[in-house]
Amino acid sequence: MAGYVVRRVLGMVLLLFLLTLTVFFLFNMMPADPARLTCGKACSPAVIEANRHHLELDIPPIEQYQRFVSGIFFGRTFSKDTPRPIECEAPCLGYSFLRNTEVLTLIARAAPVTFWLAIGGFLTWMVVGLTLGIVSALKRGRWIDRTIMGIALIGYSLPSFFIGLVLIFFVILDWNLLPFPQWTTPDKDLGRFVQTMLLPWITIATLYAAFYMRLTRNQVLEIFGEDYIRTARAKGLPERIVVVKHALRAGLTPIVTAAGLDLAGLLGGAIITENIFSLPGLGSLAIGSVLASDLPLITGITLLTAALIIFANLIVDLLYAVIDPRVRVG
Amino acid sequence: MLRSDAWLRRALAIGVTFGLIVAASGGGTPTQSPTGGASVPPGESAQPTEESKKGGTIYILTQAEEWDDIDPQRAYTGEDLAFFGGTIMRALTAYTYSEEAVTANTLTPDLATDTGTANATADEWSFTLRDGVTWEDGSDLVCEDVKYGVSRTFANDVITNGPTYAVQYLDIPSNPVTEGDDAVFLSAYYGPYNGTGQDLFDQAVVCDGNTITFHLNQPVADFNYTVTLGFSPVPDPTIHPDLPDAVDQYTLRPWSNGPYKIEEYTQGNGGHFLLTRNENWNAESDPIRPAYPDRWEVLFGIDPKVMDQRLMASQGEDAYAVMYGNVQPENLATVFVDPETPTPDFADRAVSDYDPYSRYYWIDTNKVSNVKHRQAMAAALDRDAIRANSGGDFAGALGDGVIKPNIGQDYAETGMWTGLLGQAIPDNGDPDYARQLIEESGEPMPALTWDYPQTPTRDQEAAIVVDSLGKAGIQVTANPIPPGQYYGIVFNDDQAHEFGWAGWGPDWPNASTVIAPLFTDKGGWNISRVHDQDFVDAVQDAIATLDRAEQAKKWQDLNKLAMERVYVIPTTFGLSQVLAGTKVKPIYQWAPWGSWPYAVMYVTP
Amino acid sequence: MVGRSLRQIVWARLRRDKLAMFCLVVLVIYYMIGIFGPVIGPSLGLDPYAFDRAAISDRGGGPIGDFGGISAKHPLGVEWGTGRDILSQLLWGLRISLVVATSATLLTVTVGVIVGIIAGYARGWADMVIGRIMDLVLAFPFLLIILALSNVMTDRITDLGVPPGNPSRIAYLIIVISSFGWPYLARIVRGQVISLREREFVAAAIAMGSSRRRILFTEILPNLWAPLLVYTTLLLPAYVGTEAALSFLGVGVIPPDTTFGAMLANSVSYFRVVPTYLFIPGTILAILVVSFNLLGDALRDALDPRATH
Amino acid sequence: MINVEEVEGRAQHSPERPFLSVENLAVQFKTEDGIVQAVDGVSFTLERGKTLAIVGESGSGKSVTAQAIMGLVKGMGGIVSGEIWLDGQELNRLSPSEVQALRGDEMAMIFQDPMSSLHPFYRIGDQIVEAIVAHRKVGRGAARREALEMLKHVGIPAAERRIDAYPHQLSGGMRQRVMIAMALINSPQLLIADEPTTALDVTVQAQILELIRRLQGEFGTTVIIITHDLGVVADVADDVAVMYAARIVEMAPTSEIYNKAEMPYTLGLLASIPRRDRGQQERLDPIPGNPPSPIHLPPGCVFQPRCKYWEQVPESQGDPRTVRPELVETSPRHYVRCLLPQDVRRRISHEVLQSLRGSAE
Repeated sequence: MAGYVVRRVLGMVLLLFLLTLTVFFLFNMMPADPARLTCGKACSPAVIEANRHHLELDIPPIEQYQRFVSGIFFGRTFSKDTPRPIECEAPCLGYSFLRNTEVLTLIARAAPVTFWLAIGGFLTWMVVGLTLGIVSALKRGRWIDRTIMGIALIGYSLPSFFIGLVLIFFVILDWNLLPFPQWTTPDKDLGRFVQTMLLPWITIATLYAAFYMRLTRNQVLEIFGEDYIRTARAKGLPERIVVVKHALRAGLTPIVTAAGLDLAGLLGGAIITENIFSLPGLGSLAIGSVLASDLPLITGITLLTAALIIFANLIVDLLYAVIDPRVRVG
Repeated sequence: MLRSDAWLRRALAIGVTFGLIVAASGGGTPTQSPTGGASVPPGESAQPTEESKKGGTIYILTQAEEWDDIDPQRAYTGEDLAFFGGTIMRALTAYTYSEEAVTANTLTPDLATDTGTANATADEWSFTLRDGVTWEDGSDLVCEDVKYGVSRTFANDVITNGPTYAVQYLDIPSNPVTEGDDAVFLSAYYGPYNGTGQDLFDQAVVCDGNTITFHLNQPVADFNYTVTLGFSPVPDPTIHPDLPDAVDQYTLRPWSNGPYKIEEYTQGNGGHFLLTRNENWNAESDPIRPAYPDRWEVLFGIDPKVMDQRLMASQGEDAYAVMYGNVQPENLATVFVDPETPTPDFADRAVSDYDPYSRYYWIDTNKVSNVKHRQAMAAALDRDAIRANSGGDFAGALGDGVIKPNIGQDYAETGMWTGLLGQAIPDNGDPDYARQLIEESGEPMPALTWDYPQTPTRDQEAAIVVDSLGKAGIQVTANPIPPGQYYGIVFNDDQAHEFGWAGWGPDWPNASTVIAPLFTDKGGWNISRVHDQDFVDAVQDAIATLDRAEQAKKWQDLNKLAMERVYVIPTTFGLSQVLAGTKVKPIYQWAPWGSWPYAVMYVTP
Repeated sequence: MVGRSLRQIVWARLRRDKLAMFCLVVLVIYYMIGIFGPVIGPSLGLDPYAFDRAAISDRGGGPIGDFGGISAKHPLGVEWGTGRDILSQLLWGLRISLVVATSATLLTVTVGVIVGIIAGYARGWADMVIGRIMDLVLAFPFLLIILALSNVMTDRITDLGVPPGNPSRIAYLIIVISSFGWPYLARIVRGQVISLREREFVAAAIAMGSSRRRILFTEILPNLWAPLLVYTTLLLPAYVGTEAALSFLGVGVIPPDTTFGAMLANSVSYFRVVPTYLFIPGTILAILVVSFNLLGDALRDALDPRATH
Repeated sequence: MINVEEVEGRAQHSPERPFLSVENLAVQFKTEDGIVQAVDGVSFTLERGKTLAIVGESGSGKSVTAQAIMGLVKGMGGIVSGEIWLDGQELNRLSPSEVQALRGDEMAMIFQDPMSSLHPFYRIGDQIVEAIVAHRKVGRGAARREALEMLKHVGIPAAERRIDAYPHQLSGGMRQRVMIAMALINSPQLLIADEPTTALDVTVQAQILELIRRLQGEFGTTVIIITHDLGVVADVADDVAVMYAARIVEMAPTSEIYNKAEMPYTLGLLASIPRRDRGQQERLDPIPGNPPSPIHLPPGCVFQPRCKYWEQVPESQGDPRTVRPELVETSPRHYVRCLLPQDVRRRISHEVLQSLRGSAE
């Protein structure tokens, strides 16, 4: 087990390294000239040069990369040789000169929104997805199964932005059931928080729930076809034990692991949903940074979200090992 | 939000509004009719007493997620300056608060006791500060603070984005370009932080008691307008040790010398900017700011569609809110009967008026060097479709140059569409004549790419450009660019294409702030890459002309010349529509910045 | 499972599945329209680029008439601000959506199969390296990357000689979509190959000393067609959706051309006033994707060996 | 001993029944492709302590028959008709919970693939203990000791260590021994072994069969062995029932089957028995074609399409393409389902068996 864990962790570290490298150099191909962007109307080549220097764009990319990475661990100081140096403590994901703020601060500001969006959506879809999935598996072939699967199919066929827009059109504009989404934290104004998040949650949940219904259904059917379930029955075990102890443990793991990854992905920011409901989450931040070609910010967000997924991957693998001895031993 | 209208405002903020506006007489040419906004004439509405106006909070809804720049020397976005100027950032001179554009554009003393006095040659200007002006900590605002503020403009390694008229006009030699970091600085004076060349600056800007004197390197007849821009005071750290000039201070919380001070500033969608009364502001020292509301609260990151909905509903707080931006196209028909008249429901809270900007297409005169080719492009363009696409009558009038009628005397019709290009050209373009012009050019028309900051509306505008020029056999490819990156890209010679979208407004009511920036390198907004020495000389000559009427004539001619050579293709003289809650007054577009008259606004019970 | 060959049985089952057949028909129609619509369209007076100034009002540029200006001339109404015909835009847009989705799918499958086979067959370090690359690719927030790189990459593609403008942009879409899609498929193929290569017939083939390539293409590939077929059928609708989402976010084709995603994105501004802008493209898109998925499912069930006795 | 009623006839209830008596058992599955008749009118009886081998190709319905007896078919959505009398109890009428109580206790089953039949996530010891506590009030400690005993008994070396192993850590033979241990742990009256050796290699096969036979002796268990390979049953079974297309086509004492089989299909099976002196690959397959699809059975004799001899059926017997033969007693305790006249059958039988011996020498 220990050896396995070590292997996976090392794997993750390697991956993270590759990640930073790729991201960093990918985005060094960005078209806009960040120096020019920070330079307003009265912009002379001299000033652009100056800004390029103080954005540290005038040093070779490999060195920029080194500074970036060391910044993550030891922090760094920007525009050192200007009269107003900017301190950025570790972990320093960079400094957005367009917004005069540390990237980490910006991310920290947006993170809660995405967090609530993700968690709410996650719970909704897990509950709905699993229950309906199991139901339709047990009722396989009956009309209820067909209905549920029909809904699921449509649910995951529709593009999420279309679902979101339709929801806005009817619920907010046409029926005036909810006010326009206006972000607030649950502690400040719970009522408005729920009113704001309801549709985003539904939008996200629709997509995933549909997927999880199908996954769960297939899993259940799959597992009940397994020989060892037949064995368990042949042993004369009560059906309850057969289902709970034998079927569930084996059947649920793929679902749990998938859920882990999806949640991680979502925590990285639901670009489209946040966009549609104008929620100030990581997704919106990401889009904003792309539009303003705020290089440090884009890099920071990409790294963070990707790291989240890689980390979730690790957790999931370890989880597998805990559950399935074949992974763990021999 | 790439494709959301929301980005329109952002694009304007980043692009167009590097120029500030001062509109003179509301125009009055056949192509457009002046509209004094939809506010209720003073006579009809029962005027509340001064006392009853006091108190309350005015909310400002904006789609921006933070200020572009809040630093007195860096702020350069029209609406922002109007707001800061009315609340926390006083200058030597200011504009008058009036519904009438003419009156509004006349200068009035602010920090200074008068609107400044020039010597005979107009290359030396002095202003005397009022007594009793204080900073928010109660300490006196002194001449050195104004001087220190101006000096910061020269530190162009840290003070970026801001207006640089101080560098252009003050009598300090520009930087002898040498090796190394020196090349960074525009002037021989490196600004207060570095300090190099401090003596030169001290000679150019002299404080004598309460009187500050500026020595200029050329005659500037309207320098007292210039000082409204980037000349605001900043506490001189040597005199105000507890009012430091630090990065986070001036990017997030500059010190106030106006009736309000910054209580809280959180950026981003959901963030807000809260102003509360500055107890140390002394009303006697401020003749132009009645400072009615107790608080101003700016709410950031509000989706324009949502903004419209909230203001149209005008419930709760929203009744005390004004919009920072424009009414979205889909709601125009709901709010207005026509560009002059709001619908009854919005009679006393919607305004439609000419904004300060001329929209135009720049043409890289190096890439499209043949003037006939440029004329062909102008002739072929379906300007009528473009206007319709951006809102028809609500989008404003078709433009005939870069100088906009509401600037006043500097405007004259260029006749661009009535024969200047050889023959009259209909609003929807004349492909045949365009082909003819290409014939005459003797060269094949090059294939073109049209750069534009992407919004859904402008995606359709792109379609119009491609289609209408295509009718004249000019092959165009549209190249959408994320609004935030737009000017970064089109100013980069390697990445800019043949022509593209742009907009510009003057910095004060003098076309020197239009023609010079747009068509000379020194001006800094020369996307058309015009390198014509004669033209540069003519501009210099015009700037130096002290007789305003004569100067106006020269601007008119240069405007006409630029159009004849088609440095740019003017599209529309923009009209913009704004909306306020039911309980905010007064409602009109304040000409100087094409903004709300923040300083005089109040809430009704 | 006896008597008839797998193919026969699959086809027999599909034919019995009314819904699947219906979807098949729908899809054929879609493709027909996608292919021939723009060819026949003009003769019917359809032109997605023609502006109809008469169809929009001078007061804000909105369409004149109800439901986005639906009229004999414009059966589905006109675009806000330009008066371009919605029906025509849909026809032309469908073609682009289908081109992108279909070619992206083919590209993905090709790459995925090749890489998957190599990984599964080679094992050892090659497998390891490929595995890591897949992890990396799968970890990326692909929407963000696609957005961030769209301009620069499109230019690169243009530099490679692809015509500038939409051709390059479509190429970019196809490339990026598939370059983030192949790992999933590669994993499936890899798994299949690994299990297949253990089976006797491969062992036998190796024993008989046949070359690696022969084994790959004559022994292993033929056994992959069933899972591939299903995956492909399910990949297509996914990609139609992705393309729409990307255009919705502003990546992808630009005017005068358009796609479902772009039209829906534009609808956002107006659908409170003109709901048809949202519902017409939305419904048409939904039908397309749902049909694909239904067919894919039917195919999966039909190919499911467990369902056969 | 064996006593078969007319298959299509009603089963009459005698007060004292044999230990196991299956009467007119039929199983149907509904599938997308239509109704599958997996078992059709199977009847046989089996005395306590004896061994019956059910032989047939895969899909012939032999496994389904076994699972029907175990009461596992209903769980799989099958429809079971007919009667299954075990020790005086009719199982088909019992409630699911009652059958469940019998399963693993009165009757136990060993499956074909020990790898997939053992739960991969649990230690083998625990899986056996589970079987014990499911039926008896025993402390876990005791149960574990019992399990260990049984593991030793089925000949698992170093059982003390192996008891905590996971299935994937054991060899195929070991796993099958574990399965057997699990099956016998509650000393069931009836043990059904469904292809217990097919998944194992030849040497192990012998061991496992030997083990089963030994244990049967010790516990006096009644055994049904299901296999597709007549070879393995030779020295294990007392009687052999050959199934084809959901039906029993021939049934007789083992020696009778080996020496006097009459049904052409059985002869085919005999011919396909691998011999030590024949290599795997050159094992000849004298039965041309494939078994019929269970959905569309031939209207007449289900074996006719593959039968070399059907032309030899005289008119009087009826056309094998339309007439379904019945199971008839051709000699004492030897039942055959075939339209060929007895003399013809015996002649064919003689020739085939001769040729086989011939090729054996």
